[in-house]
Amino acid sequence: MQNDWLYIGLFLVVGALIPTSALVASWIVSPKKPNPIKQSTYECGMETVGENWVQFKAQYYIFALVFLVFDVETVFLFPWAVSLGQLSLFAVVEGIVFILILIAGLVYAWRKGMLEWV
Amino acid sequence: MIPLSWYLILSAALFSIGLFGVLSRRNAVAILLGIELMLNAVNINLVSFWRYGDVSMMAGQVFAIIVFAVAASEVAVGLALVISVYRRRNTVIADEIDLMKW
Amino acid sequence: MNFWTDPVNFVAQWLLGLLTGWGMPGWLASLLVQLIGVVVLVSMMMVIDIFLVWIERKVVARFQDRLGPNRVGPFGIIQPFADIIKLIIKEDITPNGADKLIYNLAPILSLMSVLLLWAIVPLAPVILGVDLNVGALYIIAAGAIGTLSIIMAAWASNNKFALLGAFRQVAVLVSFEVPMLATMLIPTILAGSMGMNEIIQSQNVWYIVLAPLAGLIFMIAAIAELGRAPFDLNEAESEIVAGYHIEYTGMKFGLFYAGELLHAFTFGGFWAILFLGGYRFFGLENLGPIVAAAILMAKALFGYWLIMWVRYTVMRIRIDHMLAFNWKFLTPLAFTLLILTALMNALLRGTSSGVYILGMLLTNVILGWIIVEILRGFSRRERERVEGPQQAVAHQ
Amino acid sequence: MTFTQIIFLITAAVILGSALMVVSTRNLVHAALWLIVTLFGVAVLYAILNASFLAVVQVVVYIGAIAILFIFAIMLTRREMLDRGPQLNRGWWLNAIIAVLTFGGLFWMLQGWSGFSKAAADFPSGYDAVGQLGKALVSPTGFVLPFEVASVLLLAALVGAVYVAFTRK
Repeated sequence: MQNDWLYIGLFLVVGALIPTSALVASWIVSPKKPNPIKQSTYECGMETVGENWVQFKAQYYIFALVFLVFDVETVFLFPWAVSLGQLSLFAVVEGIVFILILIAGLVYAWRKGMLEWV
Repeated sequence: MIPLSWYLILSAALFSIGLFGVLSRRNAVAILLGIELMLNAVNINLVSFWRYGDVSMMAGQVFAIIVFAVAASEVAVGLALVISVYRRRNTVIADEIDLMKW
Repeated sequence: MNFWTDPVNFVAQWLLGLLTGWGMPGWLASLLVQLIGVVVLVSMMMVIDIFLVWIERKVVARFQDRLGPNRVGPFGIIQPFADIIKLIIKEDITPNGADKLIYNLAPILSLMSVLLLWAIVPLAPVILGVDLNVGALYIIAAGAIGTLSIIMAAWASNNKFALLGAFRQVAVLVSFEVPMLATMLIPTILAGSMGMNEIIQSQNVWYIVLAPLAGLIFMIAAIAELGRAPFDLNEAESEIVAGYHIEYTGMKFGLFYAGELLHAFTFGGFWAILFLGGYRFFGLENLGPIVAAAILMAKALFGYWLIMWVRYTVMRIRIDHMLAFNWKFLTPLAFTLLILTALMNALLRGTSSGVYILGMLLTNVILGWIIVEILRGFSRRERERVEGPQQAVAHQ
Repeated sequence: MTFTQIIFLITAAVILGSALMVVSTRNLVHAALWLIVTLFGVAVLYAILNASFLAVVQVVVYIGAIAILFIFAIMLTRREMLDRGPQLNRGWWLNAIIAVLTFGGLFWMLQGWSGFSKAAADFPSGYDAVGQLGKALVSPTGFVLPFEVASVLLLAALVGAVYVAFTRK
């Protein structure tokens, strides 16, 4: 089992090295003539006003929040799904209750109008 | 192979670093970052006890999973509180959020 | 063991013998052999990636009644190489105020997250890569690194539009991850394993027959995960210029682009593995591992072609519609399907395979029918709300 | 020193170094990114411990969801993030002493324990950790109650967080 992860570790290293080598090759070959206009922030030709900070909608955060809860709960279902074939009907129902509690959260969010993009 | 002590020392060190972060940072979000470190230290302990004990007892892994759930809930509620406070008081510095002191 | 039935092991054994013959310690030799295998696989993916550029441009052109690249080489097949040379020799601009390290790290992570997926792809019964027993979750884990690279790219390039694009894109990515996870659970339930190879091995009947709705939802979620049309909010040119990689030029942009193309192809491949039987094709895979790998690649190309078809046919959806579509339609549907599949699986466990298949298929068909009815009622109400009741009647 | 031990030591160094950066760096986005490095290191530890499922879940949940939520929250409260003023409390050196004492205390306590330098036993043949975990999670003699309670906890967290963060003005 450990060898599996060793292989993935090698994949990680090689997968990082190949894009890096492409960047390095490009860095060696490409011209470097910076000037202030070229390096300015791209905003469709307008002067950049202020810094990189805009007031974001909290809605993005809400969706990330709902996602976090769903992500964690769905991940927990994977071991249940793997051993489902050897489980009794009672255990299957346990898992379904788990999913129903999850859906209750979705219904709550829906009823509160959080899933609307205001 | 690796003795159990290595994992325990590592997790103790990680826990202490997280504790330092929780106690010293002024920004409320940074305090939550410190709490995440501490929870991870706990998880390392749980998983290594599972591995070094009887592997047919799944208690270690199950509790690590429960800790994941706790961490997720803690982050969800904690950050929601921080954002709510930020909207009302316009600050996330923990010292300045002192309405409850009196 | 000969070359034809098991080429990878054959070459690996030969190399291992050669290296240990030179007096190398065993563990180092096997590590080196594994490393060579990884390098070969990753380079192969990069070569395929290069040709994907050509395929994509050719196919788009055909969809839009054009010719596509046809000047450089026969059928323009050398075109992507010309593109790469152009990308490499272009000047690389780092904008003012960029966070240099993160700015450079983001495109690397973006491509790496896609390449990592190929570690668990079983190309043939004997060419497994690594048969991880948590394969399905591994796909999501690699995707998490991709999401991270988007945020890093946008934040580091110090641009308002990039940050806006990234926020939108990440909101979409994380939202559609939920139905994707839920539909990945269905092949897991049917196969009783998360390992990719076991999922393929247990598909005596393709899961697209047992769970057609799950296949459909997975495909939709995959298209959204890829950030392609109709879910291409990150590139909404008229609104936010080009999304999170607006400040990237030259090879760094090229890495994002290559990552996106390879990601589409890879998801075509995973769709084929989870629902179309992977390398299996009516016993043809037994001819040899090379044939099996070719079957998988052909199926992955088919999935990729479907993704392209949708991309160049359907127009972009507004972000509120998209998120509503996910949270109010796709996610409840996916979970309902999951509950029904788990129940049917438990109830039909002892029966013959014919009854099992029929039961699963019927469940899907009935659920699909109910969904279509609900949608029809919903759209009728919406139409009445917008146009008034009389016109709505006239429409029918 | 074996190969696994070298990997462990490198991982441990990365975890501790990045954890130090999390608690000390001024820029909060950088702190969150360092936290991701730490979390990834912990995932590698789980892989070394042969807990494949937890390693993957660590990446999916922590890096894919929790870290993203942190970065979103940091950007939402960003006006305070312009690194003005001290990032640490005035008495931070006292806290550092407390942290070091905690570590020392834990170390001293663990050292006296008999199982401290135990070695891991091999897995029994045909051992399937994920399947075992699934059975343990839903069997009535196992952990079915914590499993269901976890889902109720997450539901409560969702409701609470939504209620707190989502107030229409």
